[in-house]
Amino acid sequence: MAKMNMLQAINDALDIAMAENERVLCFGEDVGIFGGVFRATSNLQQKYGKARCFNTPLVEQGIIGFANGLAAQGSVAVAEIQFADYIFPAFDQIVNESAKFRYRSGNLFNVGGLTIRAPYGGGIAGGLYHSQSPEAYFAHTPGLKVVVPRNPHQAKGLLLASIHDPNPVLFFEPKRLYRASTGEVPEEEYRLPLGQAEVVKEGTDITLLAWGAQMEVLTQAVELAEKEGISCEVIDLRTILPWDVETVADSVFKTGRLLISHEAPLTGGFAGEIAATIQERCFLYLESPIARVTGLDTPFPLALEKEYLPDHLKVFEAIRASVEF
Amino acid sequence: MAKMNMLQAINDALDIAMAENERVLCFGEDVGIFGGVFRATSNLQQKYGKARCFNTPLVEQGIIGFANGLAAQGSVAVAEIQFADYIFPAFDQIVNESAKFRYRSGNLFNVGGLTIRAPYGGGIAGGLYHSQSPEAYFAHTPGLKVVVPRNPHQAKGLLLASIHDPNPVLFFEPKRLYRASTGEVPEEEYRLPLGQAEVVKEGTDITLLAWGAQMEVLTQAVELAEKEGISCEVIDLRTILPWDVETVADSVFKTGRLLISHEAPLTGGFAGEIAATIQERCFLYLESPIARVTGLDTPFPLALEKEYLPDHLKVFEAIRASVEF
Amino acid sequence: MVSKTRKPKVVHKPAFTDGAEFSIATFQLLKQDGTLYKGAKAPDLEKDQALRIYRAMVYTRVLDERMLAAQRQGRLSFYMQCTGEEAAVIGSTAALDDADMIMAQYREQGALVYRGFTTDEFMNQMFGNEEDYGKGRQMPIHYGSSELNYMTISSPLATQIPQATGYAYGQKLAGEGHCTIVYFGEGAASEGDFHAALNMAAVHRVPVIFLCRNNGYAISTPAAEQFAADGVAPRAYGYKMDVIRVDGNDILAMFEATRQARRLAVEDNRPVLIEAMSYRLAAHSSSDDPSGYRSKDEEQIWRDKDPILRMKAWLQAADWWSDDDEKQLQENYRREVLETMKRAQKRPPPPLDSLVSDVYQEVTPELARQLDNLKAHIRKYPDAYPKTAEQAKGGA
Amino acid sequence: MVSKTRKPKVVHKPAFTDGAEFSIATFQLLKQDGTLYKGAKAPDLEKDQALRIYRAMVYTRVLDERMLAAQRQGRLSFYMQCTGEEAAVIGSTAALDDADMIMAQYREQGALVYRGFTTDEFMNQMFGNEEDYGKGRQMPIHYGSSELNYMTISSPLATQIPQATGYAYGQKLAGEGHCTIVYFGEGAASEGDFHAALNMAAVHRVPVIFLCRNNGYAISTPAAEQFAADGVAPRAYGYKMDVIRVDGNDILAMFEATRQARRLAVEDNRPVLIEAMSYRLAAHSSSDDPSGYRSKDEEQIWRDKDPILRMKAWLQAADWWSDDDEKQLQENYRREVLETMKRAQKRPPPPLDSLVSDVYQEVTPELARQLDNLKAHIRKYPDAYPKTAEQAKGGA
Ligand SMILES: Cc1ncc(C[n+]2csc(CCOP(=O)(O)OP(=O)(O)O)c2C)c(N)n1
Ligand SMILES: Cc1ncc(C[n+]2csc(CCOP(=O)(O)OP(=O)(O)O)c2C)c(N)n1
Ligand SMILES: [Mg+2]
Ligand SMILES: [Mg+2]
Repeated sequence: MAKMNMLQAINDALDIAMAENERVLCFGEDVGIFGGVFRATSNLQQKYGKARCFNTPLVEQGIIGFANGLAAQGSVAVAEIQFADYIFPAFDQIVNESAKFRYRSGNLFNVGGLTIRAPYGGGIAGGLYHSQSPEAYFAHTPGLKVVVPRNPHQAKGLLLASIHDPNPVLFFEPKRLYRASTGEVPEEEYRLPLGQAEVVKEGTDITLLAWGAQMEVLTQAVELAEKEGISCEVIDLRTILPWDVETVADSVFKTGRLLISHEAPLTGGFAGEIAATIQERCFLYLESPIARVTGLDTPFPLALEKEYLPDHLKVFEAIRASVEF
Repeated sequence: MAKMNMLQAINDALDIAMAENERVLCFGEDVGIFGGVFRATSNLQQKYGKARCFNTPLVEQGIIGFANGLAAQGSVAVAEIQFADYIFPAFDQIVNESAKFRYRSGNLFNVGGLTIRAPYGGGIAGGLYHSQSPEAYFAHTPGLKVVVPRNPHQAKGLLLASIHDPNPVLFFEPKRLYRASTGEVPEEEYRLPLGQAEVVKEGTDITLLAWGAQMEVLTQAVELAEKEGISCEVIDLRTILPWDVETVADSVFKTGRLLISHEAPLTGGFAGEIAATIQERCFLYLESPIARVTGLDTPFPLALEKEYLPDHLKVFEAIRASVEF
Repeated sequence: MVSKTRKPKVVHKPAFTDGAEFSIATFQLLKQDGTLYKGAKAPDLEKDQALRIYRAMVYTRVLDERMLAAQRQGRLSFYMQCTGEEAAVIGSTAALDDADMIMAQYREQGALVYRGFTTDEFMNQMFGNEEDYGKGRQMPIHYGSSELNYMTISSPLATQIPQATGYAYGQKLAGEGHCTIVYFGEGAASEGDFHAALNMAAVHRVPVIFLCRNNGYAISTPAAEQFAADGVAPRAYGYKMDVIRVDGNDILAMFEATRQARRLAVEDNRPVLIEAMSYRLAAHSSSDDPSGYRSKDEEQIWRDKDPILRMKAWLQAADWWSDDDEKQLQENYRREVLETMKRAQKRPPPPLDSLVSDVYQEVTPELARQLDNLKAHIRKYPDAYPKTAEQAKGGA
Repeated sequence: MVSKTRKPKVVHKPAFTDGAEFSIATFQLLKQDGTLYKGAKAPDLEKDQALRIYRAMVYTRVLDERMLAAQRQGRLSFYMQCTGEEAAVIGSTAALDDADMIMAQYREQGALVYRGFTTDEFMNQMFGNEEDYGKGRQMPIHYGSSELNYMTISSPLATQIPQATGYAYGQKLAGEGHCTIVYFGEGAASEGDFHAALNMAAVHRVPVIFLCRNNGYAISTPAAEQFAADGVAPRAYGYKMDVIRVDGNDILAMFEATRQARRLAVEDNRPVLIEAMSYRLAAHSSSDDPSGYRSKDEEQIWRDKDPILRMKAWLQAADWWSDDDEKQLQENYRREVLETMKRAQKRPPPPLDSLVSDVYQEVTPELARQLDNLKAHIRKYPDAYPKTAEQAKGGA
């Protein structure tokens, strides 16, 4: 075990993957000698050479198009998009190509070797274009997997699993935790399962569900709630697509209440999908409406970021409202 | 009144808009002399000249980028994307630019004059790439309006309203109805309201909600259901974003049951958002889980399209299940 | 940043240029009458390979004619012809190694024919039956073959171009001396993906051949409304990429240019852009009618440059081909196509389970659930789903 | 389709070219010592305008220095300097009509300075206070001014390039003789949007000037890893667009080239690409440290080409400027910037209601509901939201 922050854990995962298999390549804007604007790919070019870790021209649609071809060829492509806000020029290559490559060819070809990493989320005074949480845009796309880690330990294990997964994976990294979140991380290789949520805390009165940086917010809200005697069960969804309905439903069968929280705007956010599914699965068990605590239905602001964000106080209030319903 | 099919109604709306205001421009791939691959822009170049109705090079991101600039300049830009499946290369220009133009500039600039038309949907043996229903991808984007008409009368009135609306509007046209759907359409200009759902049939046992081509499917299902004595209230959502929560909620307060149907895949589809909102608004009134009848969580198939689609029989079965819950 | 190797020229009077003076010549070898231009040298082309090429061209023409007819008869939902562009496609493919990867747009069935895709394989795809490799998921003509190194066609235009750059980068690292050829139309070259692909290929020195079929139209849009420049070739200058423009109806020139391009790509890691100048003699697709946007006269000019007749004249001049051979070949192909079509049409559709397979490598629990529900539904209404009612019976 | 006007040249031996022979010369007028190159002719530049330009350059430099310092002191979250590129930006803007539209990337504050954006206006944006036109929604340096025809900056790179083509198309139809200039970096020129923009502008003959600031780097990525070609200029050939390469540190050359480009654009509807060769002397942004990817020596080469010193030498040679003037100006600007900054920092943030306005032209019922809920929440926890607690009190 070693103490690492999330960036170090990610760098470590990439290092292990590249050491183990020479077909693993890491590339993107500024990921070469510079190690990426957040330094997630530090030292990889130095260690594995320019052919395996390199800068690309500044063109996201090209990066992912290139990565799709590389993965189809049998390489293991780990492409970085500098900010999740800049993934949209590659939307066609991801949604029409990566996601449908295997299906449309009847499994003659596939891009299972593809992993796309991108820092996402707010809380860093980034305004509209350095704060977005675009997971829901991709979660409507069969064929993709979408993964979000909450801390360094999860980041390493989930990233290694994503790189090895035989399907294209979008790996969104909560950038406000890059340096803020630290913890013990095993030095050797390990993989955490994709498609499985994790119950990080058991409780009986209400189920709280989130992913990524929002897990920290839940934890703070739980502190407030438990002071008032509300027992919370807390789940980290971890994989947004395909998501683990069973674990969530089992919890709601038990608690009778569900709150889902994410930073992205309310309308069309992934909490909607979860609420729709769970109200159907657990209809007779629900003691109050499923609550969503999310960003506002606006672009991401700057000066009033604090007001915009679904912070622990908003979550706490929603917990109370749900329990008192 | 004149009998028109949906293409004629759309063409008529464009013609009226161009005649009335010389700043209205129509452009896209093959929309010039040819009138578009579906002929929605027939004769517009002949009537209004090459400067106002023209072919663009084959580049969707350029078409919408160009349209954004044109709208910012004060023109009224009506851009066609040849198939909704090909809108994704323009995703960045739509989601990061059109949607956020006004907000990010504090209303110094806006692209309210922009309307994007695109044929969407299945049922024409189009397979993966001529069948998609991408409305949910855009419905997660504050700043956009998303509109879908169900018949020629609606198409003309909603398209004229979209063109005049001071916000960017995505107008998805159900292409399988282009020629199949005909009806009486007023010859003069008229506009139907955006953001308002329409109760197209009143009933007491269950609310059925859809939009576009799926409205026809609902109608067929209702026939079966009413034969069994189930009274259905049928709502056409018409505007997907921002959507009319009140009309839907009011109906569900009355019927106690809701079924939503769309062609797009289940997970992350817009039915999820509606179900999540309505379970919260109408929690104590719901007599059965909100049902979603949608496409499968796969890319759009071809040979087994019939099996894939949420047809009237699947809707009917879901009605029955809801009522018998 | 100013390049360090070459001192930039400097001027003190402003001079604008649009590059028009750098007009790109068209490489031609073979005249329409089957003789070579003065000073032209035919490539080394053995009789066997020449006939393999020619047969592929004729087969492609026959297939196109028959399938369009089948579409007109309502037997097939959709078709796209290669007519007029057979030399551009087959001449280039023939100059490659069969292990090189082909990433095509959709009008390159000739490349598959040359590589040995069987009539059965064509038909299974077009009829989307249970033997279609693509499991009946894509529209007709979206072929693919892993065995023949032919990437399954994808409808969104130009997406395969940066993919080809990536694929070829992988080939370069693998070091087995293979390259990728990527085909696309002059219309598709307007997409952003084209720009990304060429730039990345040049920067990373990738063994890829970009083959632009400039056939004058993108559906109804003439090339003059697609770009102001003299074709697509001058774009290569913008990426410092080797480029050659070729008479796309000249089988010998296409073969020779591609052969040399392949050498540049594989031996020197220099990507190459080839612009094949030709014409789409048929409609864009079976859904299109070109009479609204171009003249019969214009079409006739190009009919007179038919690439198949041109090659035939050359073969006959070399005494490698006779009118009898021709008649025989045409008849055989027509018969083969018709008979195979009939068989393929009768094959059952892909299995119901194929609705949810290949979305992920493994069927997810949620998809298994959706399939189960579907089967139960079909069992309830077997008459409504005649294709799959029988199979649904097998269900839980 | 082969162009009908010019018979294409034909060759019978395959010839590949990468266009390297068509290297593009750099237009220069002014030497670093303030004298003109032999044969160079200074543009018509009245003393008034020359000083307006010079003052804008100096102001920009002062602003950049002060604001970077403010960022280092923690007063500001983020900053981006234009240092080294003042002539490229201001020289080109100065050659336009003030009614022409400017669509910039982010490093073109000099254009705003030249047009008369006040120190207050700069500060209000950077501190995102209640007087920021952008209502505190974007990061510092995302300026915009409808009055000065300067489109609000958007962070996603290159999106403004096709928008400029569209904007200029609208200007052409309006027929008032205006054009659009669009600025972007050599890095952003790799985006697909760049390709679309140039192609569409050339096809539709749009009055737009594409101004590429080639400053050698995109963050850490040197131009040599961005493209293999000799800069961005040769791409214009691919679209048949007029192009000129200019010494970006030469204020006179930038002014003259842009003046002529504007004439081509407005009078002949010929879009023009200008590549301004310069260097990003500062870090990419306040978050960047270039020492990891480039050498001090390289930086020094360019520091010696400082565009402001060069213009100053020219002004002094013309006796339009003295060392005293300089001292005075610098002092005034420093004081103005510091004092204005202090005031701007103290202004309150934008109102709570601005969280939901401007998403649509009118606030939707759903957004009104979300705002009401938010206000109620803030009233419950006023201490947690100190910026807006007071305003929330006013709520329902
Ligand atoms: C991204 C995208 N946009 C639009 C289309 C619709 N479309 C299909 S083919 C075509 C024209 C292509 O022309 P070109 O590339 O010149 O190829 P050609 O048909 O002439 O062989 C268009 C617009 C598409 N398939 N994909
Ligand atoms: C679409 C997109 N991708 C990535 C970024 C992140 N980014 C911001 S500036 C920059 C480099 C831009 O370089 P260049 O265009 O040369 O301009 P310069 O900074 O040199 O003026 C990058 C990669 C972005 N803002 N937008
Ligand atoms: Mg073409
Ligand atoms: Mg740069």
